[in-house]
Amino acid sequence: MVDSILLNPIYIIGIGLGTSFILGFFKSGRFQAHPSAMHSERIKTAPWVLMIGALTVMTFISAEWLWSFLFNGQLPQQIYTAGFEPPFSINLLMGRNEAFFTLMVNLVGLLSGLYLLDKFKEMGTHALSVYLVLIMGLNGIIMTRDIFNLFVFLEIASIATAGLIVMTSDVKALSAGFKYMIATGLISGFLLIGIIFAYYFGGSLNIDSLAEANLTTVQGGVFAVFLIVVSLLLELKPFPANGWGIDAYEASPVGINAVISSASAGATYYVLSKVLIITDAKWYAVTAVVGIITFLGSNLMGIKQTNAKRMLGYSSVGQVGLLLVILGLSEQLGNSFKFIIFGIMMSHYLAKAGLFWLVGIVKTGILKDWGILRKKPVLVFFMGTFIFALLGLPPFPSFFAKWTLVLTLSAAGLNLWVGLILFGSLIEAVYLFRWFGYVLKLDADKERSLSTPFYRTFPVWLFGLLSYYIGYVASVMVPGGETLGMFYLPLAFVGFLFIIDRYLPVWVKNTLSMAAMALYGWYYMAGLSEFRMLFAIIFIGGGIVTMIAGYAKSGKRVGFYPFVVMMYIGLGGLLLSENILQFFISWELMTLGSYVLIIRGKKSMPHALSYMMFSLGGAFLILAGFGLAFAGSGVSSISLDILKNVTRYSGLIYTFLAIGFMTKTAVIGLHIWLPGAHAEAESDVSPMVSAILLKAGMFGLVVLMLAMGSQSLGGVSLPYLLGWLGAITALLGNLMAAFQEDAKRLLAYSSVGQLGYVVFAMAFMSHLGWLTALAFALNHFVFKALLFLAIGGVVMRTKTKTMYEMGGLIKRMPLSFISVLIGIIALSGLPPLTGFAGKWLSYNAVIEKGWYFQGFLVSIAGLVAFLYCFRLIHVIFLGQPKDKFKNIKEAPIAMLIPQYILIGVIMLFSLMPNMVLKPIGEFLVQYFPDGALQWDGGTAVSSLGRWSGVAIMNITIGIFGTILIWLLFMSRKAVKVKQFNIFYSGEAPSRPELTHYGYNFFAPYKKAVGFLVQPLVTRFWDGIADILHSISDFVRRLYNGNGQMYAFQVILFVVVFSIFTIG
Amino acid sequence: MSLKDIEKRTVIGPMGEEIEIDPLRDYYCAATPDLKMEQRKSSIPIIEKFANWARSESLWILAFGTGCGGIELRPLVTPKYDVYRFGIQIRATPRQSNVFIISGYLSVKTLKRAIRAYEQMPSPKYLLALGSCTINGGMYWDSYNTINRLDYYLPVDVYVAGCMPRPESILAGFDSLKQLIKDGKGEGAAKYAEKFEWYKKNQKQIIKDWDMPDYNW
Amino acid sequence: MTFEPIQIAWTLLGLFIVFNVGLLLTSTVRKIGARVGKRRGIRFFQPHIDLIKNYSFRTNFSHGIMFYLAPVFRLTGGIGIFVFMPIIYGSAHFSNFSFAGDAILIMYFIFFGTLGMALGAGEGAMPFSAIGISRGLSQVTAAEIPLVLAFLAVFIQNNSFSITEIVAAQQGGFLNWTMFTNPIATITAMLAFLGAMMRSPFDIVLAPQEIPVGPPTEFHSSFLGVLSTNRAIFPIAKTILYINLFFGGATNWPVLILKAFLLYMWSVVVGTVFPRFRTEQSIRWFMKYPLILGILSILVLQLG
Amino acid sequence: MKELIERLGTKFPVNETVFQRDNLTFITTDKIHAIELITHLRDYEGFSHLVIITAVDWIEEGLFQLTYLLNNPKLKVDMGVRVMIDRKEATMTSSHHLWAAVATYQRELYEMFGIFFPGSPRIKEPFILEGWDGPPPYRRDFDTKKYAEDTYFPRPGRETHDPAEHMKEKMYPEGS
Repeated sequence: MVDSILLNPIYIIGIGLGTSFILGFFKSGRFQAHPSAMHSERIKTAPWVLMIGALTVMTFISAEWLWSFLFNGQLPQQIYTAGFEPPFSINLLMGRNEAFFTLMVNLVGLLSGLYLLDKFKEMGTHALSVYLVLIMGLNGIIMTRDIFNLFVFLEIASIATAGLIVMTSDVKALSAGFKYMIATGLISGFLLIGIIFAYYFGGSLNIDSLAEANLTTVQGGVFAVFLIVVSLLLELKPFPANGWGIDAYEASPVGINAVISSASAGATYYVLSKVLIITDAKWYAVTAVVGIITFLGSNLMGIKQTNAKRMLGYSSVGQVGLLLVILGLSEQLGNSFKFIIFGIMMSHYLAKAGLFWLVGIVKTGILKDWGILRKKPVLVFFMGTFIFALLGLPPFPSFFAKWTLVLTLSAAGLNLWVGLILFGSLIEAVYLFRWFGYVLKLDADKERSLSTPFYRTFPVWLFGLLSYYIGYVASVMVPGGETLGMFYLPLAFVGFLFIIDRYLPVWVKNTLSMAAMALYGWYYMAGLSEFRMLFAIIFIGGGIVTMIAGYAKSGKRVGFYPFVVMMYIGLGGLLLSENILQFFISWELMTLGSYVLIIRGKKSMPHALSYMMFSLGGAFLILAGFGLAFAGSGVSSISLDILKNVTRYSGLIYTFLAIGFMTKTAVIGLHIWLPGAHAEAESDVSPMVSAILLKAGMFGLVVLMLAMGSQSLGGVSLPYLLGWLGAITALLGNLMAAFQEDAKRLLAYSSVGQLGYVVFAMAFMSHLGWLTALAFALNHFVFKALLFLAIGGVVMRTKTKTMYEMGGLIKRMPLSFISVLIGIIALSGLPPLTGFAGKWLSYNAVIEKGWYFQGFLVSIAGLVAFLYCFRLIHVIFLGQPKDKFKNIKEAPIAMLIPQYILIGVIMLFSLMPNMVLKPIGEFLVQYFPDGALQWDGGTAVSSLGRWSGVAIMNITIGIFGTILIWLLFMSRKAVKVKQFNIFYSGEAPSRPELTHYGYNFFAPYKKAVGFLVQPLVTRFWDGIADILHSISDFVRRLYNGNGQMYAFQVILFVVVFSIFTIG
Repeated sequence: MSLKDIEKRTVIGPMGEEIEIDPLRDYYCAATPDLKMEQRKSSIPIIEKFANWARSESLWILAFGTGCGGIELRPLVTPKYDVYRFGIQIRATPRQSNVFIISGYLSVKTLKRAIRAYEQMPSPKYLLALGSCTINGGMYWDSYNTINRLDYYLPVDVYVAGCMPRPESILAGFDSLKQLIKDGKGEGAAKYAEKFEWYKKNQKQIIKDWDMPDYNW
Repeated sequence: MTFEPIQIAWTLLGLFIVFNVGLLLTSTVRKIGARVGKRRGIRFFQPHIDLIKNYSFRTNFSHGIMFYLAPVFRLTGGIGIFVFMPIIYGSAHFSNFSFAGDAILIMYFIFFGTLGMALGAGEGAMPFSAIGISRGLSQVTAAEIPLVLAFLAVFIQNNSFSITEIVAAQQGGFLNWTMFTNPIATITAMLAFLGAMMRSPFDIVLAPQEIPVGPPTEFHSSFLGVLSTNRAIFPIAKTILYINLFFGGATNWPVLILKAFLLYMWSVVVGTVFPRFRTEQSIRWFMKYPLILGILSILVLQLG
Repeated sequence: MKELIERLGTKFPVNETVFQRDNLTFITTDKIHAIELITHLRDYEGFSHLVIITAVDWIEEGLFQLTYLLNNPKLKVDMGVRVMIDRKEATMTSSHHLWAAVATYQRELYEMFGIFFPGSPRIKEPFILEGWDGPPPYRRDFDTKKYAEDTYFPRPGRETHDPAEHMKEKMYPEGS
């Protein structure tokens, strides 16, 4: 028999109690007389070793049990102490869930015990025994099947917790502990009365017997159930009656609050789930409502926090709220309930413990001082891990849990819940990412050092790595998880890059990454067809070309390459994905990678945050859309094809997905993240995020529109709306670009406008429209990468992005000038270069479709593009060279090579547009058979007109060459003059700075049409952020730190709760 | 513009390096007029003759009035005199003009600007000096700040005497200028290049704060 | 249509005619302006002489490579729109290279020269040139706004971009001209036409004396010569586009020249009557009546 | 006007009064009180506008006469405040704080007469004469004819006539 070797779970309780009893003999006072510090040190350590031993054994027992449940088919076992039947004995149950939860409690207890080594030395042996009792109590809470025993264990746990808080010997902790005692005392009171009533009406104290007694059907039984449920809910610190709990988080030492957050919350939660079986469906619903209020409220509160512990406290409470929601909806979730709980619980458990431990390592609660963590990049890595895990980003378990949650809820028709949960998650992301941004960007106090003894970092390491492993486990368990194999190898490479990241110079990593991407493209992408192949060329081909610029960097560039590769894996994954799970994981991977890339820029902290917020918001909308599609298609499949078969909610799905994708293409209204993010990024990151990443949104739209065609919402055709939106985006984006003083911001706004063209053209849903969109997209990719690289090179040399500070750089950087010149000609769509293809096609499409006014707006946008194009090249490269740039060098060769590759591409496209457009047209025919373009050799013939790129190029070159030769002949003896040899009305200029016309270049234009570019959208989003903050600020007044107030809140909660439940 | 602006200075570059700036060397072309270039003629006489005819029939005046004569030029474009019919037009930039009219007395301060403007014109260029002031100082002959003889500083092709000359005289002056050009004698610019050092010596003698390169391209 | 080498010769002949007509038109227009002021004005062949003189300067200097390329870009733009446009309707010889593109090509080719000129003026490093460019680009883009609408209206009306087809549709009596079939679009286009001709009230770009002569201030001798060559070809070429789109095209040279002259006179008449706009005033003006008319012209087509 | 002069007389030393016209009066005061007097006129008597500051070289007396011409736009009257300063030590208190234009006048006076105004902005920058290195040209001991002859390459053979004599000779030869 296998189970014979299993240790009886009662030993967990026994060892806990026994050891803490023994610990009582170690009187700390007895050893203080010893003069030898060494000696006293060793003796002080002895009780700690004893406790760790006890915890290890307890952990081992749980682990052993869990092992046999999982792999040996062990059956749950009831344990009765002292030979009595319940209610007279302590009645324990060791089942799979119990084993799991006790393992969680004991493991975090053990690791926190390790972690707290020096804290315990300070607090003395009493603390050790109290700590052990706490862990023991939590184990008891989990295992007991007896409602009275439950009360006892709860009491033990709360008193032990309060004791530990008080022992910290600081005034704040003392008051926090006291408040904690008052509140838990009150709650225990309610629980006790509830138990008495339950026993009276149900005749048993055993939970299972009570469940059979159907208490809710008995008049008084309802009251019993009410009291039990409300008190257990209160134990979980529901919003807003949780001030006492938050204070406890803030005041207790970091190891302890890791236990409170991870273990206590888990245990109490488990109890609630255990006890709820004595109730009926109504109570589940109530639990869900309390949960969602807690989730939203606590996360809202988190926004305003400046202290890490308190903020994490709110986050913990919020997470528990989410668990309550899931528990409350367990009926509707059916089979996937356990998986969801597992995922969310594990993420919360690992991440929260890990984050609390990090707080202890950093030794400050003030969020803005966290830059110091950068001294240990590994810890930053784990912090990122925990934050991503907490927020449910892949590859962490909560991602898969949330994914399943949303799909299942949608399938059950609970769309409001989906919305609220996603909204709450978004709010949570606000403060967690803000915090992470502080860590990555804010200046650290150089004086302070970061001490990281092994016993403190080990738990962090362990939990960090566990997060990944459990993520893997969850990914296997999730429906469709078997299709995730395509991510393993690439992500393994990312992991490899992380490992070598700190040791290799940048050129090795750059080469490795490029080779890996080439392999990735060759191995995975070779078989793709049509759209996917086209985007594969942009994503992977473009990615490799822009990465050549990476050779210009020196040093190690720690933390860059893993994320670049991750972003490209995400992008590639989008193309490879066949089901919505793969698609969504790819989307999130791409977002994650690009977030880290963007935040690397010098001043990009706020911009990266807003990027992340919009991306996550968009991702959540996509998730919601997928959920609806999953529900609306009628077939329980996660294949991407469900989009084609949607029967219900099709307008809503279309809207959600379209808006989600358009956060990436930065359509007007959702564009405010883009300029900052693109402009402040590093010089080789800007082309990646601008020229390549934006196309991901376009690819999303391609998938959506091909699958769903045209949909309408409320009688309005959605593509029609998109068309207007795209046109307005194009115009306003370009107008805003024309008024920028910062070169990279100008380019970023130009991207907004250019993607507006794309959205506009796609909205046509016609052959020509899509051909236009693809021509625009290809063109935008090439010239925007070219321009960002060229300007990046200039910025690298001049150390400024403000255009009017430059000037006359053509003399010093002629090669960059040529790049920019070609780039802007392609951008503005002048024949004979490739940009004209898109313009010509768009006119055809406009006339064919009859969207004259939208087409007109887009034409105007094209005219405005001239303004900023010229400004870009003039103010930087022409005009007067400045004193301080007299000896400036040409951009590094590594930056120039990709530029010239791209110029080659532009020239090739321009000479032979049919080479690219013809095949695209051919595969577009299967989707849009009507109105295809005819090709007559190199001449495109539409029903409206004709365009021969080859002929135009040749004729233009012919004329150009002839005139140039003539002029060169006529002025063959020209004297080369310098910058001040200009006619200045008989005067001579005094300084180049005063002779360069660059600032506010289009002043008259701004005077006339500037009213169009008032930052209304920015104000709108700022307004929303303000509202969130002020709500948060208002709610914060509930938490005034007054113990009586907190007790009153608890009672008020009970009263309100009673009104709503038993009325 | 003053002497201060052509002093050498040191600025800090973007990489934190120090950069020496010598405005005269760095910002101005150091070349002086090349006599060969100024006298460049087509090897085929008929073409040169044709070119001279075109030059004489297309006289573009630089719109730069010095002294009191500036206002006296205005009647030329009125219906009564209408110089346009003789191929004479007015341009606002020396780059596109080939006739410079010194219309009256020249103070030293204006002389500096006149030299700059004259040198900025492409050759062949012609200089028409108006009024007694440009010939011998006229009524300002003993002024502390006006020059006496223009031809010491710039090569004059045609003098039109008078104080001020009537528009008819100016038209007559244009006629003689045209004749000069047609005869291939409108070579003021070549003369300037030939006796460049002498001109510069005279100019520098009276312009005490010489704050420009020797030749303003 | 296929390309034959002899085509080049015919195109060059057409170019030569247009070049001379352009120069003569310039002098004629100035002469008419002078007559309004009771002067005799310049001689008819004065632009020719000026051009020869500009090419026969002896000294040149250059500010850099873009300084060379600017006039080249400019003239390429001018000649380009000429060679891509059919000149004489129904003539095999004077259809130029119109097989390569259509009206959209012409619309965009117009900017080719503008951009090049702006770049060269920028290289000249003269701040006043840059001010002129800033004004010019702002104003030209504003003037194009009604123009795009008017052109769109014509394209919609004919359901074609092909200039030849648009001209063909206007044959058979002057009542078939777009001018009569779509008067609102024609009015819009003619208002926009004013903005592109660099004449008063839209000549603040050059603003003689204020910013010496605007963008071309630094250009001289043969550089200016190339620019003046363009100044002769470009307005005529552009006028031909208008003739083709709105005024029934032309079936022979005299008709073409007459129509070009009349169109040219339109901007002259307005220019002699109205004073100069400031840049933002002209932008606002273009965004008022011409824009409303333009929208109206398309609405009429859409509803009718 | 007279009352005004009397009023001023009670507060400042007013040495000499010339009633030029109904609306133009000159008063003379000393160097020490001049700026005070002008400030008083500006702030209390409504002479809010400075018309000009000019100087006269009284070489025989060894004095410069500075005239501050003020205008009262309400009463439409002008008042010139004259200050006599020593020619050898030609320094005057600056009054650039009273009107913005004063600094420019003072620059001109420094350039042309060599009268120095300590503290006046840009006082030593050239005003009209760029690169002038001779004595201040408006001082009467500066011989402008000699200077011009030395400097400006006079054309030989130029005949000069006294206009009055010349006209008499030419027009009325019999009268001589």
